[in-house]
Amino acid sequence: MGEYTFQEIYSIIVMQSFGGVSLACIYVLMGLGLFIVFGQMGVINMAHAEFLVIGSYTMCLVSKFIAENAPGLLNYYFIFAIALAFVIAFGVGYLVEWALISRLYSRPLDTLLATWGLSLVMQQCFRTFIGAREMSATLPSWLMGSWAITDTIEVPLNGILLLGLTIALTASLIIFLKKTRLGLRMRATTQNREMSGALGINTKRTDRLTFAIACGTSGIAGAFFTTIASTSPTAGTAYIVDAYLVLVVGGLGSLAGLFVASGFLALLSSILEFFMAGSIAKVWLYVIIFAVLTKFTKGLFSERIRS
Amino acid sequence: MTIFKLCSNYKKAGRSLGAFACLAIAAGLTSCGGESSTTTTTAKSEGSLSTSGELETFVSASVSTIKSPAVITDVTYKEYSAADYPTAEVNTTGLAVTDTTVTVGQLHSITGTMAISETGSVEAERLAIKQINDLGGVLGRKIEIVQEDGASDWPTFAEKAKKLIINDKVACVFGCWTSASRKAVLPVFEKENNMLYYPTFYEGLEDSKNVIYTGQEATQQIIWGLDWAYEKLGTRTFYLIGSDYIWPRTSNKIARNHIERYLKKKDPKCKVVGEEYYPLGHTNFRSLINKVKLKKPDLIYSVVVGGSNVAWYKQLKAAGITSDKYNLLTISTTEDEVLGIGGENTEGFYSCMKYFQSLPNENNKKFVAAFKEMWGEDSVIGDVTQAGYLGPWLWKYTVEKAGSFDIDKIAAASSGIEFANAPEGYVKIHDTNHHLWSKAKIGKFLRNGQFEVIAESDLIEPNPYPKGYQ
Amino acid sequence: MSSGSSTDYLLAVEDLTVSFDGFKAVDSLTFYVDADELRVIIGPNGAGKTTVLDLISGKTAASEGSIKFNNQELLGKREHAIVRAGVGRKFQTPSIYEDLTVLENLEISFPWGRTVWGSLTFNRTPEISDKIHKVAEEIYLSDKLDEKAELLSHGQKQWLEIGMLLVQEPELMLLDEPVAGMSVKEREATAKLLKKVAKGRSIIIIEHDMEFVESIANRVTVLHMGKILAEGNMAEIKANETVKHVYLGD
Amino acid sequence: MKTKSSENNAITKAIGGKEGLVALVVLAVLLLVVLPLFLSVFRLNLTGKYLSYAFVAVGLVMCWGYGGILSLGQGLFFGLGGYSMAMFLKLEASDPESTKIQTTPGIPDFMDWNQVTELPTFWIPFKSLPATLALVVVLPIVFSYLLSVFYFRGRVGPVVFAILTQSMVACLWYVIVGNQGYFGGINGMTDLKTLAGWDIRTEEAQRTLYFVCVGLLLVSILVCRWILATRLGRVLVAQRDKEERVRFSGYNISSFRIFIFCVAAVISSIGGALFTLQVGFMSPNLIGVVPSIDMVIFAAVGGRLSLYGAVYGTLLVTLAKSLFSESYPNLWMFFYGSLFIVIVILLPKGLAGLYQDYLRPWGAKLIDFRKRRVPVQKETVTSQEGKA
Repeated sequence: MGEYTFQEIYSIIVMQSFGGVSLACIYVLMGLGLFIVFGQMGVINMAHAEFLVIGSYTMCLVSKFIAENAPGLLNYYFIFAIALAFVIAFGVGYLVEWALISRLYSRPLDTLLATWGLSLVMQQCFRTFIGAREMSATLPSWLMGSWAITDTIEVPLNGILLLGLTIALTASLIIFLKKTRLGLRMRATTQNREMSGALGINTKRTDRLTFAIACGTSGIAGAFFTTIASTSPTAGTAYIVDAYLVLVVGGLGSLAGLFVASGFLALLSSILEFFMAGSIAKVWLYVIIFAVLTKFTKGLFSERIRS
Repeated sequence: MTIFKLCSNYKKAGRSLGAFACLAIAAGLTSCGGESSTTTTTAKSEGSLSTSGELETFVSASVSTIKSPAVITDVTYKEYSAADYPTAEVNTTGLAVTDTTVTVGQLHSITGTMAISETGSVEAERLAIKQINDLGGVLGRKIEIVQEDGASDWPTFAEKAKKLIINDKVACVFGCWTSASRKAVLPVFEKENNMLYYPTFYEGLEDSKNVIYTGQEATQQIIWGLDWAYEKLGTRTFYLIGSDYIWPRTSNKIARNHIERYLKKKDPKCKVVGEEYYPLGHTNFRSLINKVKLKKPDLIYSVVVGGSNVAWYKQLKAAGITSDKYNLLTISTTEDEVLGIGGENTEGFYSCMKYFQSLPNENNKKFVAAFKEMWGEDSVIGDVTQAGYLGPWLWKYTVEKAGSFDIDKIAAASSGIEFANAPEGYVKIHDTNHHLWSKAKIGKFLRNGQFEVIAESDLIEPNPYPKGYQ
Repeated sequence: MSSGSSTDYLLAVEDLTVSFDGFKAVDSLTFYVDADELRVIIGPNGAGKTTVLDLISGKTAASEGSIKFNNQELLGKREHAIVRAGVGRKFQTPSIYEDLTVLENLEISFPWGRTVWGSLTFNRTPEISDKIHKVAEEIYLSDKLDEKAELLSHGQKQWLEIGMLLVQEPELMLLDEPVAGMSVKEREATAKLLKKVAKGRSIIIIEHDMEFVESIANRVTVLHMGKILAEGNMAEIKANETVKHVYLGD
Repeated sequence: MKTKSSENNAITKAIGGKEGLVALVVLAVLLLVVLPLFLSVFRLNLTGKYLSYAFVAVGLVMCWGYGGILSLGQGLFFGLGGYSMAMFLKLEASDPESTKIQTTPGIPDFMDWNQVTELPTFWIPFKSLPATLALVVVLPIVFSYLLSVFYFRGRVGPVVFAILTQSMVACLWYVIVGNQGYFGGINGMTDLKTLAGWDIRTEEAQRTLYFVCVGLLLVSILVCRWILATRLGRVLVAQRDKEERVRFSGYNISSFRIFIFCVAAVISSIGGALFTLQVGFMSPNLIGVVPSIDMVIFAAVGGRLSLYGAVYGTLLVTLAKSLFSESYPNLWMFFYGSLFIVIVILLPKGLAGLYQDYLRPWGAKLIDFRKRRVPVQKETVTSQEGKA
């Protein structure tokens, strides 16, 4: 890049790395819900992405509602919308577990099929009840634009928010799993159902809550996505592949793995996308992942357990 | 400066002498005169003429244009009665035509990813058909619709097209949106010999006997728009960005050719500093934006399509690429997309289309009113939607000119068909290909998701196989 | 030390060590098994008995050491390779194909046509069915050949699995608690069976039930915390104080 | 003499007793006699198109149902076959005569639009029909081998592998979309006209192709049944249910998995080629993530352990799909989605399950299967059941 000054290249590198960070955040957010449902419960939820979309729609609709009825609140609705996104996704998740998943724990691959059907139904629901058109949330004014660190380095504000929220969400999730009674119950149940049952843990209920919370988390994640992308009935299909791939690369059931994988994928795609065009970059990203996985078939973070 | 441009325009007009009808030259000359007087050279001062009702006409000699005829032969309200046109005569090929009705097909995606974009066309076509029926239908026959869902899936499009033509024997089909779906059904229409009215602006490189292209082919949208940017925005370096499929790629190919072969002649500084494509539905443009920042183009030329748009504009805004620092000209973002993107993210950029909902002419005001009455107040109307609305009317006029529903007769009669009070203004089917003469317009994105129309061309000749741009 | 050495033992395990993230399940273990020997490994839970079998049969990879079988190194070989070298393995809980009949169970273990192509072209020659019937005889199941394996009693399942090993004609059989959950009669029968099949091959058995051990073992190894505590014939072991303390004691 | 007997043996094995024969005959009669009699060529052609999906479903029954390897990426192999055939047809369709309007006549139109000025080398084999047909079989073998060998050797878990295959098909999609000049991008390869001079768009052609399609389908089903009837079939099921045991019976499981994965791949690829021939074009949307999952659904609806069921499943689902979408364009996704849920919850064994649990006991009263050893409603290798 002869024709550019060091200054320019330096600032591009900074901005590019920040772009990478935000992408990593997105991967993490996509993966968190799966990490619980798939990594912990072993349930393959093909409708996972639709729960993300639920979150996004909640955000959009709330912002639309506020914009029409109480424009004054437009700067603050964000927090409320996120909470609501969690509640709604949680509720739907709870229902789904009760109606569908709970009957299929013994047959993981069947869950895959059923949840695929579910995702189709959910997509059509979005289309029929909310509309086929693209939607997006009007961001609070303080969220738009960028923060110019120097006159050449500009960092997107929503990127910063995304980072903050991701950290917050993950932290609270970890605390929840490690510290609270419910969290303890969950881990116990996922590790040894019979034993936990014997110890008087209501495993049915725990499963239901675990699944619902996972969905809620996805809901929040989805709400965040509105800050950077659009929402449409089929928006989910764009996420599903990457979401699972991140989890697999990380190693199932390893939160640390999820982060490393997210970082790894984000770094990779940022570099690739900078030096080649979009589609081809994507191809190389996948190819590299496949190559890596041939070496680590159990993911980067698979602990060696006694057979 | 002005003088220079004046002469250069004369030269160009002269050059086009051999090529185009004298009408065109006349138009060229007069408009040059008119134009040189209204030219404003500073990059960022477009007069907001649209408020005053009539538009600044910007003429570029790179495209052959004609002025729309002053006197319009309007055929809309001529009465036809089915009795004068016995079914046996008007329908010799066993189409679904009775003494009182004629059945047409409508083939769009109602489900799947494309449903978002195609809804508008469906609604517009239905509006047009309703209006035609209220005026007594076609050759005194009421139009009935068989609708099929392409489900955003190209094989399904082909399958449904076959069904409409073979099983339902429709008299013609209004439908398709993406190039892919058109390419999928094209062989069907050519083999079964039926007529498709295709509403989308598309890449050209095609001119089938069995298709009427009511949207603009690439050159009609691109070349004039680039010249406008060159003159009015004074842009010299261009960054071409598109979704990864044939229309954006072809469009950018034409754009690149125009910049490197024609604009360069005017000003050697003109060059393309980057050209990039991203998969449909791609939502992460951060790397691209950084590359743009590195190259600092005078104009970002965007052919990003569909859902990606939202991410694209939001991330531009977030990265501080706004209209006060950069110029962006798009040929792919209509009112429909802005609805999803949010006006605050696109404000101040430019779009080159042949139709904007805010067009000030009377026909359009009527059309918009009727559309909203039928489909609800909050519905928006984009370029393709309007093009969809043209289809049924053009078909009606063609059938009435041909005095027959037979496909071959229609195909023959199509050339020269006029639709005087089209919302976008006067349009006319070309004599030698199945595309429309139409006017390109430049619209400036407003915060409310509408456009301020700031420039208009004369009728641009459709040229699906542009010489020198291959 | 002698990982390169060649011995006249059938199986020579030397300095075998494996650790699961830090915890050494088997710790620099060294023992030898003669041809035609019937060796019993005993030891309290978590002593690493099963792990030893896992290591020999290639189910688990060792951290260091060497396992020589007929002077060929087994470490690093995949399970199927080790089996083909002549080592058969029976699991703690009977592991057979419930859906298949006894006959098919035995047949599928037959050492011919174990490659893709081989199994495509496999035909049940008279030779094979003779062999199968002979084995069925030995494991007291000749009248149940056409029964589905899932209908067998627990003990019979144990036998069937032993039978599946016999069909493979292994030089060394690794049996993990072959009489677990058997009635007294079945135990005796099994003991008889094992003594019979021990002719012409070596067997390593993990067992808790001391009477059974006494009834069959000609040499006993006591494992404790992944190390060898004592080795010798039953009498010696019984006499051994430490063994009494750590094992028989509790 | 001996070879002859072993051949007979193979055939009888493939047909699989009275019941197998019945199932075969029923399906054959339905596809070869009933449908052609009652369907218009248009519908028949549609059925043919659906049947080319059935190939994939049959492949999935082999590698998922019996081998326990769920692949969410069969579209990849369907695509390999489809595109190989499409590339051949495209080359034939774009002779210098009919492409003289292009800047470079004689190459496919989409290449011309993308400034590709000469035929890429990897296209050259597709100039010859024999080579193409060979590639339809060879390519999937090569790919499925390369894409599975390392993972199976590394003992990847079934779920992980499923997700990997899904990403693989996504990857292929990007390859095609990203290389518009070489593969036609999103639009795919359209306007395919003739196969070695034979116009595939005419009614007779479509009728003929339909019969070819059915013929090949039945053949591949029989081949699969033969495979399952051999010892390999038993090993397959064994390694699905008792991995360890099979290892300790001296089998190298990974090679068996690779083998069955390849088998499934080849069958799918053949289906793809037939699809291209019957539909007249190929597009990346047929080989994306979504269609690949649909194909799994077909197998599941038919019953993942029934080769015949796979065919019925495919026909049922695709039929439902086009019926619903014709009569309720706005609602069919509801029907379609709930269909899966209902099937999975109420009919885990799919249509074949229905047959086993209700039809066969009833049928058994009428006909007496003397040869049968295996109790009803047990899914074992020795009872690949068809539907009556």
